[in-house]
Amino acid sequence: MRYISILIAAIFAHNIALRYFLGWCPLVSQSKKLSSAWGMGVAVTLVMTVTSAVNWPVYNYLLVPYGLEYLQYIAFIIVIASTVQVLEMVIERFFPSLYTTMGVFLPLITVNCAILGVSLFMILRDYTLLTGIVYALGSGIGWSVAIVSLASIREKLRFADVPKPLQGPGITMLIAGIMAFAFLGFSGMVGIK
Amino acid sequence: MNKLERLLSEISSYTEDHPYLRYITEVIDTIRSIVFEPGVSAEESPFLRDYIEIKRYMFAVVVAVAPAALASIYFYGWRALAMIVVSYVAGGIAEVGFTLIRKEEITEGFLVTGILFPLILPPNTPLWMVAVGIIIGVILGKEVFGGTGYNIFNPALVGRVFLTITFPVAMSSEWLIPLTGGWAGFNQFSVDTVTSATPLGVFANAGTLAPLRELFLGNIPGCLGESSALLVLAGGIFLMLARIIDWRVPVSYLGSVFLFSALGMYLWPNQVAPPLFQLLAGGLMFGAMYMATDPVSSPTTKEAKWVYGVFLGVMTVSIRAFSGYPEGVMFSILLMNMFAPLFDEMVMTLRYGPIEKPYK
Amino acid sequence: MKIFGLDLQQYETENKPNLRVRDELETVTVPTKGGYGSSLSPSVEIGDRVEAGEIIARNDDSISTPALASLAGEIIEIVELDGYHEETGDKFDAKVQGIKIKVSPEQSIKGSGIEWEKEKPKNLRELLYLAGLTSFGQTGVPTEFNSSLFSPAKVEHLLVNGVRTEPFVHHLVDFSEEFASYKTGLEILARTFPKSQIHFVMDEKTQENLKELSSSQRIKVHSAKNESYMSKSKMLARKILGREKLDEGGYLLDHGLLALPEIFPLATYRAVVEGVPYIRRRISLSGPATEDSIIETPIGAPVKYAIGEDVKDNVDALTIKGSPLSGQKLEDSEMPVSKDMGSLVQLTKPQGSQFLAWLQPGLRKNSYTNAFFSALAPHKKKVADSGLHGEERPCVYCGWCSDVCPVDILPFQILKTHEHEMIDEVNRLQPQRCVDCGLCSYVCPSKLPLSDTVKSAKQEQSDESHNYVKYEENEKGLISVITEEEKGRGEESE
Amino acid sequence: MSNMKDIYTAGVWEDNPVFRQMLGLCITLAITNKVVNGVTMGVAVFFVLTASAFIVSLLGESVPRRVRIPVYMLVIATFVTLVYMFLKAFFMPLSQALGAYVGLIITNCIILGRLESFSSDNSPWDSIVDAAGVATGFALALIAMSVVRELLGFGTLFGVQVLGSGWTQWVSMILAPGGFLVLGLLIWVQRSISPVEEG
Repeated sequence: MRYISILIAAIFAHNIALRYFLGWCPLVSQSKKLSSAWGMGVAVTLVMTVTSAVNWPVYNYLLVPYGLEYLQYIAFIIVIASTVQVLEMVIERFFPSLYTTMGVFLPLITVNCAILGVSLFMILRDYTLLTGIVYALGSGIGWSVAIVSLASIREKLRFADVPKPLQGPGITMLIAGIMAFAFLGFSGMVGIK
Repeated sequence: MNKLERLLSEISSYTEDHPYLRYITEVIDTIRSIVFEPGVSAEESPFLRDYIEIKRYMFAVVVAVAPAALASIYFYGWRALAMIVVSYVAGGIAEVGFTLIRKEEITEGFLVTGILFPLILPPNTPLWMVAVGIIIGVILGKEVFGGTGYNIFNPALVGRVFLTITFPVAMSSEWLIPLTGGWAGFNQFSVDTVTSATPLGVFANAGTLAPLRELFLGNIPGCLGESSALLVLAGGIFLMLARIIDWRVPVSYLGSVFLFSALGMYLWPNQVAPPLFQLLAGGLMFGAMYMATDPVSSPTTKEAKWVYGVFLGVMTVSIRAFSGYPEGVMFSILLMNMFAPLFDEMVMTLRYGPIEKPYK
Repeated sequence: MKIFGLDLQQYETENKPNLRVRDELETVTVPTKGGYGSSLSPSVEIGDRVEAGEIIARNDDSISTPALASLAGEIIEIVELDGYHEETGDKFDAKVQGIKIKVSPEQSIKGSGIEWEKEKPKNLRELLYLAGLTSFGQTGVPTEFNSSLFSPAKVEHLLVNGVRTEPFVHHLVDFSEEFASYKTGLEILARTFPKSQIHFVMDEKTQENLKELSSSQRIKVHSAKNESYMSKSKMLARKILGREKLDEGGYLLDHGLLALPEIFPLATYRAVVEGVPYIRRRISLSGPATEDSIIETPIGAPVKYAIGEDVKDNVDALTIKGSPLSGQKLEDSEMPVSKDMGSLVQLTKPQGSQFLAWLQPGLRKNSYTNAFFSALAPHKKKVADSGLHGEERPCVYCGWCSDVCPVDILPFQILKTHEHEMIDEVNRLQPQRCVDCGLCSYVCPSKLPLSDTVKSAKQEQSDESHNYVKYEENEKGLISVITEEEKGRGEESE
Repeated sequence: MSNMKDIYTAGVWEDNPVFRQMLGLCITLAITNKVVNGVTMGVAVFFVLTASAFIVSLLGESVPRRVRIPVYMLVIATFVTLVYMFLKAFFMPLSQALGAYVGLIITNCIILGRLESFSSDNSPWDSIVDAAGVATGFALALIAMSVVRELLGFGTLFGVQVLGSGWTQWVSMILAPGGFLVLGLLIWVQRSISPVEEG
């Protein structure tokens, strides 16, 4: 039950994109097309889950015992960069069809702050390994929900007559604002801890 | 009548060439087209056209909510009317101003937003907040997307949710007890009997239920137009019969609320209210009939409408039961507005297959 | 008739229209093309004397059907005619010429009847070709001549479309009077295409006295719902062939179906049994601005003459070729009547602007919605006119256009994607399914040009698709690329 | 010298990282509910960006292409760690307010983007000016956003009551949605003043 509530909380009430503003650079740039939004969403969910599964032991068994917590940023960023590299190679080797649809998004993910953010939140909130992974999975799904719905809205907006200065990023931020309003309805729904 | 028509066209042709007044030509032309339907013949097939048009389409909604609006005056005094007037004036200025700056045609969508917005506000909302809300709703909820027909979200709900989050104290902590008997609110300007919660709030805090009969007839505190489920239902049925709104959305929405609250009541008896109470209390009926059915912001394909309605029900029941807000209708509709294009796209993919080559 | 709850009853006439024959003409201008086929050059010269029914333009190398003189007389002029390929919408772009004949007082018809029961199918087809009848249908009637892109062997189903469900359009055949000849006509067709199944489709209302037809083994009688789009051959073809095939697009004959108009069996009977070639045309004339009638006139008579002086006094009328839901405006009333001109509808134009029209009660029975409060104003006069009743506005996604669409497409989405030139997305939405019923534009509250856009999207798509590039051009004009082998298969053994 | 000025002003206005390039959004959105936070973050990013631009331009071509990004990220992460420790030591409340977002400067694409596109093949002096311009633009964007949000949200600036005590606080402005809306509106304003060129 605890895992389910954390999962739901991470998707809705504590949506990583709409509540904590993470991963917005790719959200703005990759949400022009629905097809690429799906690819990006799947890729981010995957990388987020895998990196938090690696980062947790790295932090708790490598950094904490030697009092090196202040090196967490450096450690995490190395883990993320190498995980993405490994994941890319694995997918290319064993799932070539998946690679053709998703491969292009993987390198973009290294600089996605949502990935680093999830690992940092995981440490800040003292999750166990399993809750950390569930939280990362939920955050990934939540981020995907945001990018996919944003992309479908932007596809519909191609027909709309948006004022010129607002086209593109401007209107995306306003939509995000209204989306964030809607997501506030979930506040207080389920605890994140 | 011919005199009036001639006068309007004279004014219009005068302002057209005037250095300053030419900006308001659009307004004059709009007035002219509202007052006189131009007798234009169809130039391409079909040569027979239905008599329905957007003005009538929108006006039917106003007619349908009129009983609920009158009831709000009866329950809460003439202040309710003042709120409606403020909403129309402030929103109208925002709408016309925006379209004039963008040099576009003024469209009729505001006719509906202007009356629906005050009806989903608490009766004691300060008038300046009504103005702020409708301006935000019209500009950020509609005009930035290009005006009527392009908005992704329901403009009235954008304004309402903005107010709810921005002014939580004013919007959700004090409610008025409606007047009943005799001429009730028709005799006075405002009501000052204050209570702390709506039936849904009472249930969330204390777990007690309001009597269904009162909920149905309207003798309970709540938002202006939401109090009487009976009148809202009547207006909604009229709209469904007139085909202005699609019956699928209200049916699937109300049905799924009924179903999921029955299920939820069985699983979490302390948090989920019983189905009939859920259906009649709060803004559900109003939302299901007038808000969720807004054609622009809801899905257009039939299959997507069913999915949309079912999701709306799930969201509403879970927000009401588990979140910090006692009422979840407006949040869930706004939330599902966000997914409406996705549902439509998925239905199209199922029906016609994926796009072979994505656009460049 | 009812269309998805849309009551178009007021557009129908209860009275049987009179048949009026218009014959007193001084000149006729016979177009060298009518219906399917390329434009022909006259094979006669100015000053020649022609008989009624004599071939005056013919080219067996191009895809075409001969043009026949409709009245006897002297050729006096050869003129260029405008507006013909627009009407048929096909790809034969050449200018159509008109052969002007000065009618002489003595009339006789060239031709004679034959014993059709014993005739070979091939000869019957030749007879139809020479009688000028093979330009009917979407791609012409296949014969051993180049009257169609297809060979006669391709015809598996022959559909005679006797459905008249569109507003204001009458049956051209009076089934109570002409039933015997009509039945014989169908039987001749069964013999002309011996390997194919003949389907005869009628609307529910008029099929009463046709039960006798189904006694014949070769002829299958169907009935269609009284809904406007059911008069479209493509719609009926979906019923006979199954819809999946037709959603792929292409001509009906690609799927083995030859669809012919209601008048065809009767004309066949006249040509084969009575020996009268196809030189006269029946036109249904109706609408609120005129008196309902069926007009029979020689081909080539000016439309103005065919209509006569029937426009009611002091009415500003709009004349439409075809149905008011999918037809075209008649631009020029001097235009000669062509072989395929089936109906003319005269609608009144809206009279001036109306004060607060959108607020007035008065249910229009023909409206898709019920938002008119008719009970409040029973005295309100309801007229069918050609008015738009509103102004163009942005789409509000009401979904009515897809609700009324008989073939499950999303006209509003096609309009939007087409406007923004997203070709792949337009094609994904399958505009080729459209049957041109025009109902989407009819119900649109925003008065958007839906039907027109879907039509042009369909056209653009078919231009790309390979089904439509079966013919090539050479110096003789447009010729078919049917292989000799295919032609050979057209020979049936007796 | 005018060249230097151009590089600098381009970063501040025409190529403003937030309003034009849509970079560094996470931080912009997350911490701008108070002007103090905006200023602090602006200074922190200024420091990290100029310092790492300097180092990277010194490294220049000597770094192999394949490991460039990880090396840059290490450089940035080092400076961010410095900032993080500095804040924790001297400004504890601020450090708590900014939370994990200080760490997220590492993945701030402004910095990486600048290093990648400019500093790696320009002289140290040019790189610092460019970095300073971009960082100033970023800081100004942060301050603009935080001024609007704090003013409406609390009625205050730097914690000082500005709009009078009767001001009804616009709570949504300090929450997530307000951040998005204000950013969207500021983008609208900025792009209306100097429109985006086609192409």
